[in-house]
Amino acid sequence: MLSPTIIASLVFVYGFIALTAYLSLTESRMMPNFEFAGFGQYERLFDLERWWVAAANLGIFGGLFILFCLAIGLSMAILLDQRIRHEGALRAIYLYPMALSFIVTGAAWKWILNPGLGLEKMMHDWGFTNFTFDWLVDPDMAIYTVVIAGVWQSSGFVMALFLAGLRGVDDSIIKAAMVDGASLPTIYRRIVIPSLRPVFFSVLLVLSHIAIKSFDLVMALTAGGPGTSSDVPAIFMYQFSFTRGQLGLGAASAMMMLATVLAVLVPLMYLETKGARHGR
Amino acid sequence: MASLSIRNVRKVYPNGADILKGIDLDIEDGQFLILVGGSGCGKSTLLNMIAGLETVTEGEIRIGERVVNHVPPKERDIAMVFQSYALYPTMTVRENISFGLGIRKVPKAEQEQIVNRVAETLQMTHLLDRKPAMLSGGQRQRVAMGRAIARDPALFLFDEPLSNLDAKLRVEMRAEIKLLHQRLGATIVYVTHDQIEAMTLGDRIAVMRDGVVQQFGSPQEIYDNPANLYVAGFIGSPSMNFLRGRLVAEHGLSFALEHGDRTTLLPIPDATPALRQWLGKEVILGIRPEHVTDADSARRASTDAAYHPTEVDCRVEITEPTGPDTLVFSWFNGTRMTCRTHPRANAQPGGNVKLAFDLSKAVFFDPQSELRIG
Amino acid sequence: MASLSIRNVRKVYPNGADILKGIDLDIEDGQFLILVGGSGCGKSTLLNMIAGLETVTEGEIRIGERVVNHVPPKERDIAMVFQSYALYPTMTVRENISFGLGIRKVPKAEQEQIVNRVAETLQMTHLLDRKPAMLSGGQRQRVAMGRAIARDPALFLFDEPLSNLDAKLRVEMRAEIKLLHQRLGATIVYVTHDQIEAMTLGDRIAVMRDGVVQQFGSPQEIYDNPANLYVAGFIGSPSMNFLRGRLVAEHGLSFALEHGDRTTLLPIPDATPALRQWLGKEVILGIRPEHVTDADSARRASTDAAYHPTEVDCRVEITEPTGPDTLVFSWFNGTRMTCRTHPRANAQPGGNVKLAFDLSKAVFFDPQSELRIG
Amino acid sequence: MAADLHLEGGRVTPGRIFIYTLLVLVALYYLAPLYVMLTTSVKTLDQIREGNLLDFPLSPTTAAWAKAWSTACTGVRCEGLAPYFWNSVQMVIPAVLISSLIGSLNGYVLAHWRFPGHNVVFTALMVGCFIPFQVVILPMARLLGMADLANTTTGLVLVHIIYGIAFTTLFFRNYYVTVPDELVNAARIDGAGFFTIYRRIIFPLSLPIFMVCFIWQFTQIWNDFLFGVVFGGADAQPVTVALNNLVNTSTGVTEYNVNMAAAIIAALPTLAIYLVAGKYFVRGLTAGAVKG
Amino acid sequence: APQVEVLHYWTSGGEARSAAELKKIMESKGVAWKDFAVAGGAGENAATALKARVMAGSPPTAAQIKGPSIQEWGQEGVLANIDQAAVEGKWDASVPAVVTNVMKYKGHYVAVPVNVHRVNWLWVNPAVLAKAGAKAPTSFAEFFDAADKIKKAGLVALAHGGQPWQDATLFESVVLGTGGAEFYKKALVQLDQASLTSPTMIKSFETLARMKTYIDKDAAGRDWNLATAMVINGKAGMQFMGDWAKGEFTAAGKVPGKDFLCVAAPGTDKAFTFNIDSLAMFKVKDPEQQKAQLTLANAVLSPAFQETFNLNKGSIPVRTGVPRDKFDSCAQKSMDDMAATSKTGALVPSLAHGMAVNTAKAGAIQDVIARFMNSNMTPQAAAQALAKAAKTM
Ligand SMILES: Nc1ncnc2c1ncn2[C@@H]1O[C@H](COP(=O)(O)OP(=O)(O)OP(=O)(O)O)[C@@H](O)[C@H]1O
Ligand SMILES: Nc1ncnc2c1ncn2[C@@H]1O[C@H](COP(=O)(O)OP(=O)(O)OP(=O)(O)O)[C@@H](O)[C@H]1O
Ligand SMILES: [Mg+2]
Ligand SMILES: [Mg+2]
Repeated sequence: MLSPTIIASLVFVYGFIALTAYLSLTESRMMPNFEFAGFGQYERLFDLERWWVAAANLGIFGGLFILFCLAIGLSMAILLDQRIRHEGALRAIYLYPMALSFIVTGAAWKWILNPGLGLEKMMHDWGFTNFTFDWLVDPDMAIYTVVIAGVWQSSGFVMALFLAGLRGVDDSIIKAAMVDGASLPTIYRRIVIPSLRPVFFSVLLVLSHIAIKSFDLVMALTAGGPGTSSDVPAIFMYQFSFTRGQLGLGAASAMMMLATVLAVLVPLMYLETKGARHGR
Repeated sequence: MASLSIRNVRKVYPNGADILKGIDLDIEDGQFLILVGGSGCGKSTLLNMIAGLETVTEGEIRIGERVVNHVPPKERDIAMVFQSYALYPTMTVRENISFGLGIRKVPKAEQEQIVNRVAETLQMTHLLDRKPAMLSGGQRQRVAMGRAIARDPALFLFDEPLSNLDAKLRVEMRAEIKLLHQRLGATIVYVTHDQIEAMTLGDRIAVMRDGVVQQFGSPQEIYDNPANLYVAGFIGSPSMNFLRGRLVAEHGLSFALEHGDRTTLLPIPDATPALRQWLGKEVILGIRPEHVTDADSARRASTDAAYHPTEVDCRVEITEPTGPDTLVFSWFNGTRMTCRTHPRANAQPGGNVKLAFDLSKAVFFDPQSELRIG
Repeated sequence: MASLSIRNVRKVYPNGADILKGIDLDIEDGQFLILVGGSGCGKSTLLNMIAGLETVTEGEIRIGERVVNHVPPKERDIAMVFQSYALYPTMTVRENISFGLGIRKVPKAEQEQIVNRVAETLQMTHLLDRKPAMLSGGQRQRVAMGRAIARDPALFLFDEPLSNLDAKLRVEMRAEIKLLHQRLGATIVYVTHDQIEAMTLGDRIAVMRDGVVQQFGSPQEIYDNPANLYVAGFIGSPSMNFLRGRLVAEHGLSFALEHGDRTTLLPIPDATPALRQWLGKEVILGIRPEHVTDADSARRASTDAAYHPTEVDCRVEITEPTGPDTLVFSWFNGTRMTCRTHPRANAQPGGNVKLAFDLSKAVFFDPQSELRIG
Repeated sequence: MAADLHLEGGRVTPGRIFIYTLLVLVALYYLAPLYVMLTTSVKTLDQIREGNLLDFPLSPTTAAWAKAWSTACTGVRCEGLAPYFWNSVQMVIPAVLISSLIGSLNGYVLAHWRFPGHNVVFTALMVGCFIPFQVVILPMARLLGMADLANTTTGLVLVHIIYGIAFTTLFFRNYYVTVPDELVNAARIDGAGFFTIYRRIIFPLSLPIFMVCFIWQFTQIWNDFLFGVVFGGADAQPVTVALNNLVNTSTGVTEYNVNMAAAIIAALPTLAIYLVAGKYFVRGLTAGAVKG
Repeated sequence: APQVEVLHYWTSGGEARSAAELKKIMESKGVAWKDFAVAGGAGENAATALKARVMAGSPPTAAQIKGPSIQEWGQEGVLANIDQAAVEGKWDASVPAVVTNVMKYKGHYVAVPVNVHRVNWLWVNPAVLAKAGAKAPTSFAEFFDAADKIKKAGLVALAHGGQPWQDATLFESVVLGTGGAEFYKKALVQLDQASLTSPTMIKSFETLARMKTYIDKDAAGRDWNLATAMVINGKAGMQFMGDWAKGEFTAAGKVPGKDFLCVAAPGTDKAFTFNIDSLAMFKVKDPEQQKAQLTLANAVLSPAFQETFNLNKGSIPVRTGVPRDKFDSCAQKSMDDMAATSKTGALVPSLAHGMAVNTAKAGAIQDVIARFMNSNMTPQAAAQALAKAAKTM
């Protein structure tokens, strides 16, 4: 028995993916046009420098975002796990950015990171005139400001996931390691963290989901700028599909995004299911 | 190897639960101490305190000559086997065993040698490269054991290490542990709530109840001369039978059992002077199933030609042929009795059987204090 | 109540695993069938198929007169007790017990009556308003049982219902189940991998291995006359001892055991004609621990004045005083033997003991086919 | 983990001081933007132009809040965020409830009524989580148009449900696999059918994971902009669209204090949910949602 | 009841007030107004919403669409013929042909113009210039001279916001100033390959490159009104921006001609880059709504609305016959220049505001300009890239 809602959501996902795949093979401009036209859109896409900038940015952003979220989330979880007083309050503080929409996050950080308004100006006002922090307006560094804001927003959630994972680790394993003579850092490094493997999987899933779909955040923070230096595929696709009347090209870029997802996700799922079978 | 001494140890958990109420236990170097007792009586708590995994509220724990109250676990030189195995799930069997060695900076080559030796002892050389998830319960148990014996600690702690095994494997592992103890001459503290394990493994048994040691002695001592009703009922499987009656002066001294208007007399041979003091008073008689047997076997087995056990006709409720013996559950004067008969006695549910009560092995308790008399 | 008949039942899981390879079992109305076998042999699979929780790949299952292969579980009129109790955690004990009744639209008043009756039977009236989380293991077990007996099904299925209990409670629950069976006259299929449960509870036992029934018969039959080496080794605790040797024509017929340059002869009383055929050939001798006992006890216990068991001196490795008996593990001609001696034999590890082999109860196996001879 | 790694208990050691310092510093990093938003929202425009980001408001005023809530223009209408806020509420409540409920049923099916290929379906759903929402806009619009649901709250709710199911199913499935099969089997033998088992056995067990799911879905749906703007039409626009209209001035003076107040107002419900239900979140996650 | 649903992105203060005026007029004529405002990114979100509405088969009555996009929507066959309103309102007589041409698809009116913005303005703070000892520039030479002086005075010479459309606004004024209206049309409207790679274009890029050096480093991502604010409060001297910037000045209480000056971008005083807002009318089925649609079209072009709307927005009326006395000096100059240039042919569509070429091409060109502004690209390479971008379909 297969629930109709599962079928429905599969149809609404895969049906629309199929449709997009087809549109990427047409010359659709403003509105869909169903005349088959071959792979021209892909050729055009690969010829566009902006696409490669966007793709590279996704690599940089995705990689660093996931890395920092993991590192910060895990460290915070471990620290919070040390029988901390007021843990509840701290946890709420780390978690609340998750509640904000990316639009709000982007607006707040845009202001803080703006050299003329925020942090840099503040430091100058305080007398540290040599202080510069102008990544937001530096075409080479702008994408890293997206990382900062993204990490700020999502690392608390990652912390919650890891904390939940840590709370689920079997007590007696840790006791066994203590009796075996391991120190606290060794226990975490050799025993606890390796057993969080399924949590890592869930976290990776959620984070890569956020990274690949990151649209609002970049839009609100840098709008892809300066120039197109912090462009990401989601913005690229949105603009070409809807503002620039190049729906076919947008569809082609969407297909490339999906291909990337599959390329990352399928090996991950395979490793995880295999690991689940033999590892635990 | 080292002796272990526990002096007036108390444990109050932070939430105020007063779990251990002054425990005193002493064992010598190389002895095998068993902690038994009902669920929640504080066995694991005591073990964890010895291991350094719980703080000591009051009192003193000594391993060898050293007071270890404030020594962290890793410096106590102990090895522990946990009830739930507590194998490191992400490591192979080999890594599980060598983890503690690596941390103690044992050279690689030596580690390997030790792992191989341990694996051979426990017959699991072929399992060394598997992860715990790929092992059966018994195999996991052996790995947990291997992890402990790979090191050469002053003290081994076992927390119900066999409770998750099926009966067959349990018997095998029991023998293995016993052998280990003999071979290594190790000092061992072993928690269990299985009386058979308690009886067969230990040099010394401490029977605990609600954070208090009820009796501390050798297995045979505890089996034959339980200090009180609780210990008597707890040790031995099936449990000892208890009968409430009065001591009367017939056939020397007899135990008189009244049921409705009938009275059954069970003469007591070799009554101690302490027991004689209770003449006329109510006492509780404790008698083990193997001392209530079919009359025929009793006669054959009797060593003392002079003494003839009392024989009584009882109604059989259920029989349990276990193979070598048949357990018979029957009603005797309003009390359910468990008896151990020879299969050839052929008791049938619903039928009757003539049971012989061998009171030379019986014990008596004060119904008020529940302490043993004599 | 209903009979159960399983005809050539096979189970192949969707992943291609061929788990049951043609099972044939028949029990009559009111019989108690035990399924035993090692872990993974397919016991739960078979039980689930009877319950309708797994499809039947091939063959036929009949409950009473009805073929139930395609009948959904709720229409099979069965009750099942799961190994892990499977109590509904959000419901009270009362609701747990009445859940199945409610679904079957039993009127409220009647439900209440049934719940009360069941609770009384299982002595848990005071627990009715608790949730499962507030119960001890044994109490949960009783609730699971209560849920099953509240209904009046054609068939009870038990999947290792006692495996999570400690030894003491297990003995009690065993008696409870036996009593239940006698009182209700219910047809029961009971899975276990505990041979003691198998021996003590069942009318009929099916010993399974790798999806094949090895032997199907009464407990005594299986204990005394195991069909093959596997059954012989599996049933009985501690396990039967196996010795490999040759049949020679001395003292009538004897089993000759060679070890190094020594030969020990064990004369066989009442050898069957089938066994005589094997004269001069190699066979495997199976003898249970209770038939290898200290010489003194053996003499006392012997019923047959004419037959004198062979006595042999053996070195004691470990002893396990279980109370009524002492198990002795010793080396005999290169094989480890388990023997059951009387405590007074007082065997000591490292010392020697004179063991008597009672070959009248021994069985012999073909070393190739592993089938019993005779 | 619950193991007591710190037998020293509450004693103050250099290590613990270090940990607390670190935790507090990080907390400040997390709080900084909120501080900036809050203080800015109660400053006057002049102080914002002249002053420093971290300055404390000189003469705090709630004027900006009042304006953002009830008089700011978001187009021709100058009724502030209030009407859109209620649009969002009307949208988010049914969408969260229904998508969670469906996710719960699906998770139950995937975890306990395994049909051939259930793993494939599950994987497909996971991949489905990754579909960029931009690609579904046009086809979805066409379908909603055909169903006569375009530009209605109902249509918007529907879209959120459809694209929420993948994640809710994931959460519930991972939770329900920790519920033993035997519980379901016991109920089947007791005579219960598919829905009875769900209603009487599974559903009562699901509170922790429902909390996780509610929080996640509420955040996602409340904060969504894209679906809101394209499927909301003129009448059903959620608060995020209004916020965007307010903040994204193409001409005219930017009133930062009003913008910040509006941003906080738009985020209030989710913030409240995290503060109130945050502890259930971690608890629910611990109960099984993250076990892959 | 008759009603119009209007999708637009006039959401901020002045604009919204102007749109509210239209709403009032409609309501006075018994037509309900359903407001569908979607702000953000120069109408990006509005375009998306519009497409979804068209896809769903329920387009709004009117939507804010401009320039060549009207033709693209016309090709999709979803726009309504509103010739009837044009006849009633005598549009052909009162609206310049340059404008009406854009509003027609295949010879029929499908859209109604709302206003005209002049884009090639340079906004100057005279106080800053005076302090630096410079005067308002009329040529690039003067511009750079003034800029140098301002820079020396420690202020920002050119206030700018580094967003692609602002970059393009700057660029188109530079091209217009460098090559004149004819070249502008050839290069940026007809996208003539030769012109795009010509020395004139390279020179334009060189000029642009030089301008970059007068922009402060924080310009990236800055909203245009913040740049204007810099001019207003004397932190910067000049800004290239369309006439909507005037609203910022007046809102700050500044008076044109005294506190700030509006001069044509250097070298462009004989030319006029226009940006026309318009409402395209979508096909609706209900006859009552069709009537409402026509009412809306005429209301937009009514002198009364034209006056209030443009006064508010800083732009100028799109039709003749609107009293000009309430308009300020900048607007009046704008009106004069528009009348003059429409005769000389120097009235050219703005590239940066989607009036010159279709959205795909405009987008591609904008990308090139943005890249040039934010990297060390050489003018030659930029011209080549521009030519390539112009080939986008
Ligand atoms: N951290 C704790 N805080 C408060 N009470 C505790 C704590 N840990 C255990 N207890 C309580 O202490 C008592 C003894 O627990 P312990 O684990 O020592 O029992 P045990 O004898 O090992 O029982 P079992 O045979 O069931 O393992 C129990 O009642 C338990 O509830
Ligand atoms: N759904 C399934 N698909 C494939 N193989 C299965 C499935 N369920 C069980 N098996 C396999 O079938 C075999 C028999 O399983 P079953 O649960 O019947 O064993 P069992 O005899 O009950 O063992 P135990 O005593 O450990 O409970 C095992 O090897 C198991 O791995
Ligand atoms: Mg314990
Ligand atoms: Mg099983």
